[in-house]
Amino acid sequence: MSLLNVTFYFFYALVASSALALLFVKNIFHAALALLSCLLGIAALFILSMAEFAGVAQILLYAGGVVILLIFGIMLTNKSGAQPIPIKNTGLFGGLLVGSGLFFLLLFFTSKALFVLPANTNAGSIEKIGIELLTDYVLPFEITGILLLAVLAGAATIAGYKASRN
Amino acid sequence: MPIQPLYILSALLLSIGLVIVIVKRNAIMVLMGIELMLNAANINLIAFNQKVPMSVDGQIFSLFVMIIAVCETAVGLAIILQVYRHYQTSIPDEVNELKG
Amino acid sequence: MQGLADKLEWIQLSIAYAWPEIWLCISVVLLLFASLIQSNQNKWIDALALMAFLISLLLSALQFAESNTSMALFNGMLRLSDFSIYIKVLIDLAAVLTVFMSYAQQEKKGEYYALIATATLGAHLLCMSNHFVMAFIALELISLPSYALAAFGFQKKSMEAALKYFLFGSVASAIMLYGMSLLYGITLTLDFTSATFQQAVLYNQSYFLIISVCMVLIGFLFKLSSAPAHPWAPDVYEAAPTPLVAFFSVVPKLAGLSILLRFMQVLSLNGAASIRWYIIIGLVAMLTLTVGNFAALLQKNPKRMMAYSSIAQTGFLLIGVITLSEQGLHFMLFYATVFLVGNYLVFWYISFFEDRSISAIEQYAGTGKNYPFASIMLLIGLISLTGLPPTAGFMGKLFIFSSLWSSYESSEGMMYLLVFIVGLLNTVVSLFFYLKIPYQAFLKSESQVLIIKKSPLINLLGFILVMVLLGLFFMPSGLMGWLNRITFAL
Amino acid sequence: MKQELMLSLLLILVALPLFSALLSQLISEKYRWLNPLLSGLILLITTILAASLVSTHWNQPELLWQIKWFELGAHTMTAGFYINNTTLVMMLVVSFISLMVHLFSNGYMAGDPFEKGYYTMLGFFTFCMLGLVLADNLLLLFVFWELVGFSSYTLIGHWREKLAAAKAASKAFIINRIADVGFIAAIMILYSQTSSLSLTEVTAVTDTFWRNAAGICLLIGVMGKSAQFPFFNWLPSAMEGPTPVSALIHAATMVVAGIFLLIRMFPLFTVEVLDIMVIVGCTTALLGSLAALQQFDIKKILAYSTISQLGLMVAAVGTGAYGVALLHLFTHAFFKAGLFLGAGAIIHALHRAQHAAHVHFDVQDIRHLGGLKKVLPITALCFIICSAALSGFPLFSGFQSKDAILVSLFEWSGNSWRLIFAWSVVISSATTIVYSMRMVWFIFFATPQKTTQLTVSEVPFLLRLPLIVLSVCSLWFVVSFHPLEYNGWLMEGIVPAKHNLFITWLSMILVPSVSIMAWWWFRKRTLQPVNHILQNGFYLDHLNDLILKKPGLIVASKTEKIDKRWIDGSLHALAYTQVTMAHLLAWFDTWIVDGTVNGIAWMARQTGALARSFSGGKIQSYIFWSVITLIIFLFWILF
Amino acid sequence: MHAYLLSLLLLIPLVGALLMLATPNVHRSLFRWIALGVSALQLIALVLILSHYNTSQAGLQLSELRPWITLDMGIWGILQSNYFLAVDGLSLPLVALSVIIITIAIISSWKIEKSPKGYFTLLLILNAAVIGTFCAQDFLLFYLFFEFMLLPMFFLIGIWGGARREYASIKFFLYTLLGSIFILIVMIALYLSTQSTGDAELVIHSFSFIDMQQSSHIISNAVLDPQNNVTILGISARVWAFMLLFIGFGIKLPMVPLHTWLPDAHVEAPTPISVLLAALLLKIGGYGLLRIAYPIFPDIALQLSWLVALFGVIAIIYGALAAMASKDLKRLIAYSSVSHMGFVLLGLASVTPEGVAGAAYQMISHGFISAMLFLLVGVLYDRTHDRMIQNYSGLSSKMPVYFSFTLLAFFASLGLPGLSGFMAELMVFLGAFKSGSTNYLLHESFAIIATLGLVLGAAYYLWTLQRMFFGQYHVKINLDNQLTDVDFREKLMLFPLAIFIIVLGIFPQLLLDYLNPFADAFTNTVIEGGKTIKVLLQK
Repeated sequence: MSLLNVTFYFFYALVASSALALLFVKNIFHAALALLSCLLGIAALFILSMAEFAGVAQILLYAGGVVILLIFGIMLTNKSGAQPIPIKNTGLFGGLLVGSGLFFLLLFFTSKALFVLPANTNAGSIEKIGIELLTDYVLPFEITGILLLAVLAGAATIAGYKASRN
Repeated sequence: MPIQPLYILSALLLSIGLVIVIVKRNAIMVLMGIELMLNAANINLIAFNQKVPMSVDGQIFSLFVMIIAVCETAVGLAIILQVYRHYQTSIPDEVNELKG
Repeated sequence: MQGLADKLEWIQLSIAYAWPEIWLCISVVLLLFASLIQSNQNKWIDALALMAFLISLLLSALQFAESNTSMALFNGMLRLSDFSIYIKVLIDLAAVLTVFMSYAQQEKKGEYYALIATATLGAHLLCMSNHFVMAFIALELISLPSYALAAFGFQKKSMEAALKYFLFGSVASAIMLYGMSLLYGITLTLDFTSATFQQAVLYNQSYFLIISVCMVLIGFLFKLSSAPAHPWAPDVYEAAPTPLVAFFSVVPKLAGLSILLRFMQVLSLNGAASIRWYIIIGLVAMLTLTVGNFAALLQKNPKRMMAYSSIAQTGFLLIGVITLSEQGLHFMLFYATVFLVGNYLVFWYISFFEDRSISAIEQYAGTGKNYPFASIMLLIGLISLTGLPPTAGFMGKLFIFSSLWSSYESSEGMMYLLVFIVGLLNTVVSLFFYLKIPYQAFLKSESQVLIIKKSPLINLLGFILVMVLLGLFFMPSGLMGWLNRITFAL
Repeated sequence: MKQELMLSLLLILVALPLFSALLSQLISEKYRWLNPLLSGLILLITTILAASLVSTHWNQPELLWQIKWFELGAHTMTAGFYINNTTLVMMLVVSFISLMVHLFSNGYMAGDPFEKGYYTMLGFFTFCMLGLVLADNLLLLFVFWELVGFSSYTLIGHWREKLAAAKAASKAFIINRIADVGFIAAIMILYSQTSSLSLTEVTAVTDTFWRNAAGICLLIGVMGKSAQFPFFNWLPSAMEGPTPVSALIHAATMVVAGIFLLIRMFPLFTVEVLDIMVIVGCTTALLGSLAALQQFDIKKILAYSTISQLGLMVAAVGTGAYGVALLHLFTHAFFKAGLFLGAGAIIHALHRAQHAAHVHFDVQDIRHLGGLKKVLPITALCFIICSAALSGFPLFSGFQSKDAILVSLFEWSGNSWRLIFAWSVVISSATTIVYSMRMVWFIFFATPQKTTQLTVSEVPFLLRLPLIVLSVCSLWFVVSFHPLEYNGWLMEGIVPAKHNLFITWLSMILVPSVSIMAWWWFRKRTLQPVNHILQNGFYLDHLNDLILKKPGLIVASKTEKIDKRWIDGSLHALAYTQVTMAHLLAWFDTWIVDGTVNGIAWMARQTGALARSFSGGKIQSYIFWSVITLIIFLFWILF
Repeated sequence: MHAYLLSLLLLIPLVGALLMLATPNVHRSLFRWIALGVSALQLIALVLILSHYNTSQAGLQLSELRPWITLDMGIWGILQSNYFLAVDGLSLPLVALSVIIITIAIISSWKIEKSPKGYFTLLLILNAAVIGTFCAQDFLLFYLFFEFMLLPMFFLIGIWGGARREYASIKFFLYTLLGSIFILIVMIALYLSTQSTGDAELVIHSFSFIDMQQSSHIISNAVLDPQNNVTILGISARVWAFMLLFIGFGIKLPMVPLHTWLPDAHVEAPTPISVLLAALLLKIGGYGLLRIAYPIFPDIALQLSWLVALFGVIAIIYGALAAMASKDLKRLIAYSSVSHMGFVLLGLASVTPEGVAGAAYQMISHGFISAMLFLLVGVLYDRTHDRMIQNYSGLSSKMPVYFSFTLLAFFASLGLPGLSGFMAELMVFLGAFKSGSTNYLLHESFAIIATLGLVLGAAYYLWTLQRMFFGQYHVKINLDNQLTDVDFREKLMLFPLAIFIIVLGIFPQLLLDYLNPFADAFTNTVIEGGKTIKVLLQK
């Protein structure tokens, strides 16, 4: 098997295992770490399937931004006593039922035609993404700016709200 | 890279994300579950984008998804903080003021 | 390179047509600035917000006047058609009414209005979007501010409501996103109104397509708060401040409805699709109607009751989507307008009574005598939602049922008849709970002393809304004439 | 010209009693004493008018005068007068008897608190009776028929405080109403067959089935009004009303309206219906006379005697000789009214005496009376003359008409099974003689029982005058100058009956002998009740209650229950189902949605979570349930 | 000139209501006088209408047609509904009845203390709605007025009613709303399958009754087109439509299984309201059947006439029996109304000129009789607040004038000839019996069993009279002192009704001038309509 396949399946296994770990971990910090490893694995998969920019963006945004935010969240909300309270499950059976049902549904009905790969999978380039972003996708691009501005302002007001004693 | 395994991975991630959201008794964990589900979608987008190498729609869409994911996490955490301040717990199920 | 020039030129052209949206972005920024320098009791922010939304209303209305052709903007991202303009006008109207209602909102007025502006912007974009990316971002543009707004009550239960709304919303959008990625896999294009998409769907009438479409639908149905994705609504409506509840119960619904309609039109490939989508939407509509009506029977809190009633009304709006004929959609738009006016009137007076510390339905006892004018207006609003004659609600229901009957007549599908009967029976059941408040108000004598606060302004606006309701009953052809000019070309 | 005059006279004649009724309503309290005089005067004018009309128009061709009343469908209903000899006779009888009763009640009802109402209804009754007699079509006749029933209701219930009177009045009206169902059925049949209701055309029904049906229905209607066998129990209880009322209504006029109707509609009846008529007539005659034997109240005796005489008349019409029936009707009116007014005079006199002596006993019970001959000489004489006429003594009008009936009956039976009915009539006329002798003996000639303590004085002249006139009219010359010849002026006008000298002579001998035997029998006896069945009029009242009233009430209360329990119940159930549906949904919401469904294996460990998760607001279970519905939905569609 | 008279009749009460709302609450007695003024004006308008209406000419007169809604419905053609008011032989007497009864109701509600302003406004709105229902010739307009009655009635019973008023008003509201939903279904199905005289390709869907009655106006492949007999769940659509209309209007005219709202509504409603309810609202059921159900579905009507008659006869017997068992006087009268309305059904089902004229006559006469009966109960209830029959006896000596009025009303109600009740019942009997031999719709036995109703009627009325008015005077101790005889105001109400009852009993031609043309036209349309549709089916 070529080196490429080996790395692909290595990261594939990494992502799958860390996702499953996330399901069974008891300690919230370990969960955060598992999530981090899963996201990094996914970034690697992106790069392997010729979406380098997406992979880098994944590392920056997800691994850098979201996981850090989550860890801040954990620290802020879990400080009752020294060690963090263990995560308990509720209605495990129901959740598993739903998950497996969905998984089965998604797999059972896929047709082969979906997965045929074209012959020449030459590398798409970042330069093409740049052009596309500012021609076809210019509206979503600008609107996301507004979204970020308004939503984060909103989040800030909620988070920083101290019940003004009036 | 072969799309079939990637598709299976994304389906797996989606299911696991959903299970986490439903099962876990900690709001932050639920957020993580949501992140997983969003990533599952991203994998799918990138994988299927390989079928049309000339266009990069899939990748751009996944970029936007990432940005939205960040916003969601921000808002989610803000709310969870406030809930924590009021209820002194982040276990969603104990938050049951509204009934009926 | 040549393509690049065309695209840039296309963008310049479409900016001219996107003025309402651009104005909304500017107003978001303006309001955020205002929130920085606001002190507590200053009315100028209300005025600013009101001015912002009025101008956006004006701009979209102007758009309606000039062009009646539908044109793609921003390289196929959006499609500006009469239908979307009309929906935008309704959304702006709703926003203006919300501003009127939120004079009582004390804290954080700047951010409050900024978030509402963002949500309105998102609604504008959603009802015009042609492209999955655009649809997803517009949807998030509505949802995320709404999660934040839900928390604007700043009490314990509004935080809880926000959390519920957020969790439910994000899961729904995640599933929708996954559905979109599957559709991308099948059709390899994200612009669902394009020919390639339709070609691919035509050849792919498989179960897999059904699964992916249903997952996408979950997202839209969440926005519409219709049956499978409705549990969040009662809690959020109960906890959030009333002006916002009114806003939530109308604006996301209209936007979700338009995107759902557009999506269904594409999927039906004007009749060619072998999968009969109207059965799925029919089942959803029936489920929504039954859940909405029956659950509302037991509610003690008027806002919670109104939540279930707005779920039930969504059921009727979905009927418009089932018929999918030109005329059926015109009637749906008529019904949507009447629903908007009726809903705002009722919420208007629920907040009116809330100021006078009347929050549970039992506490409405005796208000008929103490606030005769207000309770009569509330009564007319509730009658319009039930659909009794003197109000436009009846005309709306009459049109909806006749469009159902005509489509049953033309296509002999049993589903239309089933929905027809379920709809009628629910009208009777809906009477049970719509009459709860007037029953308490008029037939019961008051249990606790009611503080009498005169408020001519509120009554004036309530009176205008009632006049609109009665006017629409006696002269529906005015509005219908306007609606009939709308075309639904994709 | 003669027609116009005739018409206007008729109109005045009919309108006068109505005028007297209105007048007595309008007279103010101050002139109360004027009321009886005025109404008496008006009635006198009516009678004179009637007599003049009869004399001028006797044996003239029929006169028919109609105006349009209202149009219905394709047919126009008319209202008007139809005069022939029968109507003239009836008109004379009605106005004359009404005059007599008015004069009598002038004294009898003096001082009664509701006197005004009494005279109004009396006037109204006479107006309706005249209208009934003169009506030209069946519908108008039915209208007056019911109005007569209504006025008898008000008059029986005249003394409002007496609950028994009210009960008797409503019983009378209801039983009449039951019979009138037959009359309406007859009207419906005739209308649907001949699509017109005027008396001349209505008898031209061709279809035999419908003709029989109409005949029988009409007969049922008549049996109700003229107190024939199954429906006669209202007449004895109608005696609760004032005596002059019984004299007018329950002796002379209203009860004979049925007979008049039979005579008027005679061409309609087929042979079978006529036979039934005879059977009904004879049974009523027999039962009536037998019951009269055992009664102790004067008015009850007279009531049962009226019933038996009516039975005779119906039998007479049944035999085909309707002229004879009319003759008997004519004569019976006079002597029966005389008897009733006589009884009234006795009761009045004894009441006055009782007031003076402050002694109280039931005045109408013949066991308490006796020896009034000496005290009330003139009343006694008149009473004896009338009862002689009733029992059919020769030289009295009763003999001639009863003899005519016997002759026609024997003609009709013609030695077949019908003879039984002829002989039953003979027996009933024999018993008539017995009970009238019993009555006369115990009132006048027997040793005085309770009347000794009273000083009874003769009734004032105004009460005695009608008595005298009526007793004079019950002599033989009213029918014809030859005492044994019944084809007098009246029979010539209608249809002269055949003669059978043997029967006439037979009855000539029989009647006095039977009366002497009765006289001898009663000299020694004192009265004891002998037979209960006869005493209570064959328990018809109880039967009536048993068959009609009680089950009616039971069924009625059942319907009330049905209403309350079933229909309302089902409605409440419907309402409850809606509410239960809502509860179910809410229960479904709280139990299933919130308690996440755990596998049985996990149930034990999870109970803690399950208990705590009952809270309504559980977010994750919301998400769970939405997704599970989606999946179930997809499974359902795909498989 | 007479083009606007009917709208005038409708506008006066609405303007009055607005005026009422405008006047401040301070001078309370003013409202009564405004209401009385309005009804006086209406009486004048009625006189004008009567003068303009010529009885010889059958069909719709004084008609006003103004376009109201014209809606282009794309491929489904144009929806056309116009403000079409007109009066014919049936509507005019009913309108006259309504105006008179409303005037009397206003006089009888002279002593209402509880917020008279709201009371009289609702009364005037109800007034406009009732008259509108009788004049509307356009199904949508009819339905508007039909539903417009619901709310005022709901509040009138609910707020000013007796002890269990909430239960009664909700029950009334739900029953009638359920009925109106059935009618709504048929209205939608009907207007989508009838076209006015538009040419073939431009189909104008019209709501007017005239278009709906002509079978030529049915759109060819519509659901209700007899030719392509669409069947839903096995039964043909036209039968479904007729049955739904029959049930819808059956609830309003209380047909037996659907009547349980009437006794409660009557017992709990205040006197003037139960007068209006009994005299006018029950007639709308009968009017609906006569105006809509029979002429529009003649073939089905002829087919199911026996069923209608059967329900009629059941109503007659059941109503009488239930009345016999009721202890409350008002409940007794309510059940007697059920029994009287049974006659309307029987007369209607016979489809003979006499029967139909009888049914219409019965509606008018029952209007006056039931109004008088309820007023009489009101007189008693105002004095003693007790309606139980056994609490009174021997009233005739204490209240003689009241006794004479009750005597007249009771005997009119049980059908004594010479009063209007008998005349109507007679016509119904003649019509029902004759239909057995002319158009073979009803068997003769229906009429015979119906006559039983007369006997039962006599039984329970006389029994009540006997218990309440005859015998020794004794009343439950605490009720004794207020029993005064009828005062001037009550006489003012009772006297005209008594006059009407007697006049309609003696001179029926006054009313039959109006009803006969309608009855003949009605029977022709139904019989001929049935024939043409049968011919269509054979083709």
